[in-house]
Amino acid sequence: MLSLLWLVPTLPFLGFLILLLFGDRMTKTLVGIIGAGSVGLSALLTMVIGYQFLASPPPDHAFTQVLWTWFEVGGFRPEIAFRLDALSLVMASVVTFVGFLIHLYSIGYMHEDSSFSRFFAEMNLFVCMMLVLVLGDNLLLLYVGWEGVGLCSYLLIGFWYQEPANCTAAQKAFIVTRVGDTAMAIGFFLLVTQLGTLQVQDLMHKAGEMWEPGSGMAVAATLLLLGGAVGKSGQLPLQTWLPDAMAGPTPVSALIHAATMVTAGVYLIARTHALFALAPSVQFLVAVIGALTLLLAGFSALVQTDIKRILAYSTISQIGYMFLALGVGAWSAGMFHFMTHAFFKALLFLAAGAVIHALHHEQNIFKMGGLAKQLPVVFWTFLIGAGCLASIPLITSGFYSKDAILWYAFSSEGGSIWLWMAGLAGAFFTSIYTFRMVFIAFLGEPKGHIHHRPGPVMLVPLVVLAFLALFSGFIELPHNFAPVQMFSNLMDTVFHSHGHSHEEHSSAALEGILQLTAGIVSLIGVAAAYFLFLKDPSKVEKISSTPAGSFLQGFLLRGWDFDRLYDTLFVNPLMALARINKGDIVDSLYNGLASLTQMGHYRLKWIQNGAVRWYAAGLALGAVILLGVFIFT
Amino acid sequence: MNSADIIALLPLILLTLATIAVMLAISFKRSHGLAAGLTALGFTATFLLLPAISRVAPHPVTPIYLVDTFGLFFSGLLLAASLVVTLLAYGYYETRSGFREEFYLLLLMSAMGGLVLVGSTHLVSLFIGLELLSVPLYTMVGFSRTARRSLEAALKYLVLAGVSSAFLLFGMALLFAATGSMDFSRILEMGRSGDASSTPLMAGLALIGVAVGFKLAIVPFHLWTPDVYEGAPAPTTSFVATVSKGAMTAVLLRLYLLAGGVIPDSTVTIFSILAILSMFTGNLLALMQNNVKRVLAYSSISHLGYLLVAFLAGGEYAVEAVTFYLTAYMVTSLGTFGIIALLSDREGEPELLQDYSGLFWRNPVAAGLFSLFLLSLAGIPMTAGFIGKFYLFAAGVDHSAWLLIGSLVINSAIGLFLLPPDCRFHVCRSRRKSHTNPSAGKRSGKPARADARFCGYFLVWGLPRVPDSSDPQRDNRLNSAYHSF
Amino acid sequence: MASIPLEVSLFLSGLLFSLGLLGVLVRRNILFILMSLEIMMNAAGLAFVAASSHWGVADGQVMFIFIVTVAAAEVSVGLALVLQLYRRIHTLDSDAVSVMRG
Amino acid sequence: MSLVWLILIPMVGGLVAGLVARKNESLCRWISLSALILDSGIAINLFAHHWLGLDLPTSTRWLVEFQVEWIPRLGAGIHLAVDGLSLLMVLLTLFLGIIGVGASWTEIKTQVGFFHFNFLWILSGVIGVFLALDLLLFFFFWEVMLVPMYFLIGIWGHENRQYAAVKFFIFTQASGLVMLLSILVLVFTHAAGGELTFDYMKLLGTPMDGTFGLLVMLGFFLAFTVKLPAFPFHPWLPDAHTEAPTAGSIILAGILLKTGAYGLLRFVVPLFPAACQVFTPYALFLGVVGVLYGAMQAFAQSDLKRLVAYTSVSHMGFVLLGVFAWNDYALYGVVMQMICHGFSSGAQFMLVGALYERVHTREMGRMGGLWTTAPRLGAASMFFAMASLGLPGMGNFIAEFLVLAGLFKVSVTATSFASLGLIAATIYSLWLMRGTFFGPNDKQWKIADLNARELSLVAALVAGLVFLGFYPQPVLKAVHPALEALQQSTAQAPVPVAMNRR
Repeated sequence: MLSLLWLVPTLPFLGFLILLLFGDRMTKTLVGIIGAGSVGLSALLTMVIGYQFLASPPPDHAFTQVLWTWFEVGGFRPEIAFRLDALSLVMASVVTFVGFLIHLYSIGYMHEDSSFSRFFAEMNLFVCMMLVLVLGDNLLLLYVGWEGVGLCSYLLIGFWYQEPANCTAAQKAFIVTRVGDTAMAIGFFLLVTQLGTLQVQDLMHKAGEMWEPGSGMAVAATLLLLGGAVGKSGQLPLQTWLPDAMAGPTPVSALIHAATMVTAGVYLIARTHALFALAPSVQFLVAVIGALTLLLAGFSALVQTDIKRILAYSTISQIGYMFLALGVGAWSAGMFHFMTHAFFKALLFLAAGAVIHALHHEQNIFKMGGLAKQLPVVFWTFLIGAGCLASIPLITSGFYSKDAILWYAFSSEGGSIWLWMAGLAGAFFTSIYTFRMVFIAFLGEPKGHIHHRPGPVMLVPLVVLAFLALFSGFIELPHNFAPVQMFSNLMDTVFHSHGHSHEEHSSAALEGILQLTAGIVSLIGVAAAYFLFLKDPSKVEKISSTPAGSFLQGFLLRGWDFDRLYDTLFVNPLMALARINKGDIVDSLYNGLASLTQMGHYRLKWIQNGAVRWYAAGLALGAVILLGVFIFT
Repeated sequence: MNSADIIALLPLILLTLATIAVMLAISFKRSHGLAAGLTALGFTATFLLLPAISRVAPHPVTPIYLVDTFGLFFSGLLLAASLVVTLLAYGYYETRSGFREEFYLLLLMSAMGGLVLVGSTHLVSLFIGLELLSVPLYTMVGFSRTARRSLEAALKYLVLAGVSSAFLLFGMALLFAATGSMDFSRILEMGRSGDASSTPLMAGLALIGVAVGFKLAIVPFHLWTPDVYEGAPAPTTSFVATVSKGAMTAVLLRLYLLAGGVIPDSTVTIFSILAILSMFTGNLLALMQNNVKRVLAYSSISHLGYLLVAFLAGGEYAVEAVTFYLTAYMVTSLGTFGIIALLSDREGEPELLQDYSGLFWRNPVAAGLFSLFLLSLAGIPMTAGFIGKFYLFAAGVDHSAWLLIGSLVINSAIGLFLLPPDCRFHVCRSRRKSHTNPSAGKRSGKPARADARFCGYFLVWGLPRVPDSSDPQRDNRLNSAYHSF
Repeated sequence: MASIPLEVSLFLSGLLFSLGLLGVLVRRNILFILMSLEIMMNAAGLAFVAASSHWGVADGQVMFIFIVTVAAAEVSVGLALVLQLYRRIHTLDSDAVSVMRG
Repeated sequence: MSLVWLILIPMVGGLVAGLVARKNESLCRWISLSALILDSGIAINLFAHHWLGLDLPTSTRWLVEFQVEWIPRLGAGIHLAVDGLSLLMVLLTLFLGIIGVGASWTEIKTQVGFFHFNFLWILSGVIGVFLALDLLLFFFFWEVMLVPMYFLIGIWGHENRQYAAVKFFIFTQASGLVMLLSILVLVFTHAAGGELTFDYMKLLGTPMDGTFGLLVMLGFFLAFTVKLPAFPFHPWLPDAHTEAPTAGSIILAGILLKTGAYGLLRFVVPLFPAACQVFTPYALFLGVVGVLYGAMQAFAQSDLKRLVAYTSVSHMGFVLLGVFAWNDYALYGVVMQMICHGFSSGAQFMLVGALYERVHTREMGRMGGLWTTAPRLGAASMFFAMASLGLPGMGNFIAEFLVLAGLFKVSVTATSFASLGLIAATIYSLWLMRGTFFGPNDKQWKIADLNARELSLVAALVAGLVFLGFYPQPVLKAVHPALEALQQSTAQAPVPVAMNRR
């Protein structure tokens, strides 16, 4: 059954081809069936393969299927090959399963849209590219998936291309991620020239042999790979594109900018963990970036008014947690948080989508209100998602995954008290802005009226995701709770000894205390949100009306003004220079040359004035010159 | 005057007979066709006899005139050119009224002057040949008496040619005074061995240089060229551009060979400066010209500059380069002026570039050939002009005359500016008629077209063949040149 | 009588030659230009005769005869042209004869 | 003998097409198309022989060789030979020629005969350039392909065609003359040592070192970088492209630029290894500046064709970098770039031409939001815009990857700056799409979508690019012996520092 692995990415690709070629001639239902069906089948196939992989794991827990040799130049021989191991299995199953739910959901969501088939074609292409990224055996194939995913995000953000703002957002997303991709490409060149291969496994093996830990090469390679990861996952330097990416339809935001694509960076670091282990300083940098980003995004999310932008900033913040986990060496904890985050963030987006759909594209939370009674199912599922996001202790999966990360941030030898403090503060802000959103949007007095209620095809995915969000946490319980660590055991088959070696020196009690503090902090956050935004919102207005308050609010609203920074530093000067030089200075150089010759012509023309005597004078002058030269030399 | 002398002098004798025949024909019954026919017959007969004469070559007829393969090759060249000019003249004057037959008389005599010049090894024959070539030319230039500009051109040419022949004479006198003899080889020997008193000798050479410069239209002496080319009727211009320059180059080549390919470096420097100047002046002035004949005049100045490069570069390839480049240049000039003659009619000649717009659609053959000739002028491959220029490059590079070669490259680039009239005006324009003389290009004289096609054919074929007349002493009779074309 | 040294006669003919050249450059009337043309020709002739007397060969004199004939031919053609031109532009000023320029 | 046929068939086809056109114009188009198809038949059968390695002598470097005397006096012979590299280039030429004829089926209405005559003679000139191994013959074909191109731009071009045609002609012709000078100097220095010949194989060993050798190399380098076009010599390209008719742009971008690259590969580095070694840093600088300057100019343009033209300048900058990196990764990258750029820029010009036929303007300001009325045209342009920015999955990515990987071994700074070009490529490709297909359709354009003919051409190019993207092995295998031989020829030469850095 494992040999059908190549079919997993090909099914969505077939869906894409069919929709591309015959999409506009098919009825909407047929398009829906093909679109969602292909991803569904792929999800089913992944489940079957996963089951067989878990039931009887192939030798050293990995199965590689080589399709053909891509090309061969000198010693470098990349192959088109798919590799299934625990890490890619988790990623693939999340991508396909959540993708299928979102496709189902978008049948309902995008029903009245005119270019229905184009949407599904691009979504299918995205899923295929994401699977290629995840299953790719060597980094070059990963790069194919990586750029393909970037293209699909560009197409889907700019889906409603009539609106100029969407086009600019799409362009910005593609260009900013492309900056990261270029850094990654340079990293690949370094790896190819130094190690002669990009096949992930023997890349790590060779790196281990040839480079001792902390060597310049290892640091350079990992830094460049980190650049790519940061670009794609919207981390600190290159995070400006993610909030604007909300211009796309909500299912797109759910699938691409919450569950799957933005975590590609996390997957890359996890996949090449041996390289990062070789460069501890870069690994620590990953943690620091994660910490800073989660704080920055957390603050910005506090003041956002658009529901999707709140969720976008919260995604940046949660990925910051994953980076934090990877940075301190807690590989499986990072991946566990990825899984739970994929479920509850997709849930939140879809629920928000249902709300937006119902309020006829109204995204400002202050214009919603009192939706709990009008959309009960949406409210409860949204509440569960919010709970997981705020990591309400014991009942939500978010608690278990975020708590694990906080614990490792504190205890593992890469971690430090400061990282833990940042994580804790982030958790506090997360719960505040999450429940601020819940109270303002769903409770309080109703402002807008509901046009049409979301149909079953939209509600079923919500319920399923809610179920997953709640119960996915129990497969990885902390040590002091119960010996149930199914997820990390699975992950250890990939990450081997690099795993966390924390057991020896810290006791279960310390872990208990930390868990307690994390739980209390999130509850306090919920309470604070209740008092500030539901009981008497006047206090918040008072603060934001003060000049300092309103400046701070504006500053945070614009995402710490990174946009303006980058515009003034890079975009505007480049555009201005291009506009000035539109006429191509080098071209004027040649035109100058041409006019020089013409000027020579007019100067000489003056000599030909037609008079016989002038010509005879020319002759005489010539005679004098010749005589002079002949006689005197 | 034994039989060998007579055979050697046969070309001159035949041409004199032809002149007398044409004179008698005119006196009996004025018929344009007869006069032209007789002239053409005279030229072809002489031309065909040349191979026969070559068997007796080299044969000095009296110390002042030598008939050798070198002289015969160039005579053949000049005769062929004159034949083409006769055909052009016939086509040109067919539509005109007035006294036309005398033109052929002048043409015959002028051609004879050329032949004398080509074979001369003595100062006297040089002078006689030059004057015999020039004096009929004055009247040929002013032949269309009605046109004021033609008279003006004739007068200018007369005065300036007179001044230049005066310089020539005075130079010869000084040479004679210095060396006591008038024979080329003796003068050169005395000059080299240094026993002749140097100042009059050098002064004489300088003054002869002036006359040569005037005839070849090198820079300081070129001022007459554009006005004469523009004023003279098209067949005469083609004659001036080809035969008179060709004859003078032949004399220069003979002097070069007699001097054994060694030129004192002071002359080399001054003449390379003049060559570079003529290249630049010719190309720059031809740039923005609106009158086709003036464009061709200026480009002929630059072409002579290129020719000088071959001389000055010297070396094994020099003679071959000069011969081939001269032939290619003569054919191209005959072609271009032939087209102008072919397109002109009673009212006048198509002088302005606008007259040629849309020509391609009215008279594709003429336009095609005209583009071909202009391409050859610019030295684009697939044309004889390119091979000529290639030889110049080879000669220059062989003797690493970098300055000359550099200016040659720059000027070829400037020369490319000549192309726009070629394309913009008569190929690229749409079909609309040209307003100045609507009939331009409609009428096409059969003989003129025949000759134009001959030049076209020769041009394209010029490319792959390279004449092996690298050494005049070797048997490069006319047919060997033709054989290799 | 003692023979005149060659340099002196060459110098005289040179002087005569440059006088003629000056005449061509300075005079505006075409007839005078033709006349100074003649002077230049004869100066060359003088030089020839002087040289031949110095070298004691007759070539110079023969050459002088050629020069005279050719000069005569030239001037006759010149005068015919001037005649035609006068009929056209009714002036003999050589600067009027400069329609073609540039 | 088949090589001579390769060159003669387009020439003859052109003549026949020109003559027939007076009576029946569509027949003339079919004749020129069939001539090209026949010619590509020969080329493909040659390729099959070579690729399958059937009866071809593996020992010698050339698959097929044809030599005959031309000008014995100068030692110049008609020496045609083909190896993997030139065979691929000939195939590319013929393929894009067919695409060009197909694309100009309805566009050219005036003087169709003379158009096809010129078009086919350019192709035969280009094939001649790829096959010639005698320097004089190479120079002859080099000049021959100029004149018909001059007429092509000058007669069937758009408004400002005269200026563009003359500019194109003077740029290439003048640099060609400089190359002629270098050829002659090379030949005569060789003649001083051995016998006078223009033959490439014999001239390979001539010792050319010191500043003299550098100057002679620069003569060649100038001619090929003007044609490439590299940074300081590029201004003719945008004008030539904007004014040329669609077919002219396709072959100008698709093939004529490649003759410059081919010349660098075949003549400049092998003939002057020492000089190239000294010149490498400057060449790399020119390449990098070319990439960045071309890209920056591209996204400043508002005229569609000028934009695509400047993208070619940027892409060809990579070729220059690859050639002077001169190791196996870079050389394979250069060959791939030559082929894939031929596909992608040829296709982009075809689509821009199709757009011009419908919208009658090249100004992006007056377009916008065309996706709604012409989705297929939009999808095709999107595909080729992505190809031109080097999206993985298309041949261009592999080409740029290999070039930059090869360059990385030579100089890290050059690679990092050149990689900025990848970002700039994204900017201009998206700028192109944003200006034409996305954004509001405020001019209310109602244009016909791609018809069957255009779709088939697009499909062929898409298939070619994706095939090269995912399985370029046949191309790389075909060109392997040729590149090996080229590297050998520089390895043997006495080079102060090891020339090819593995």
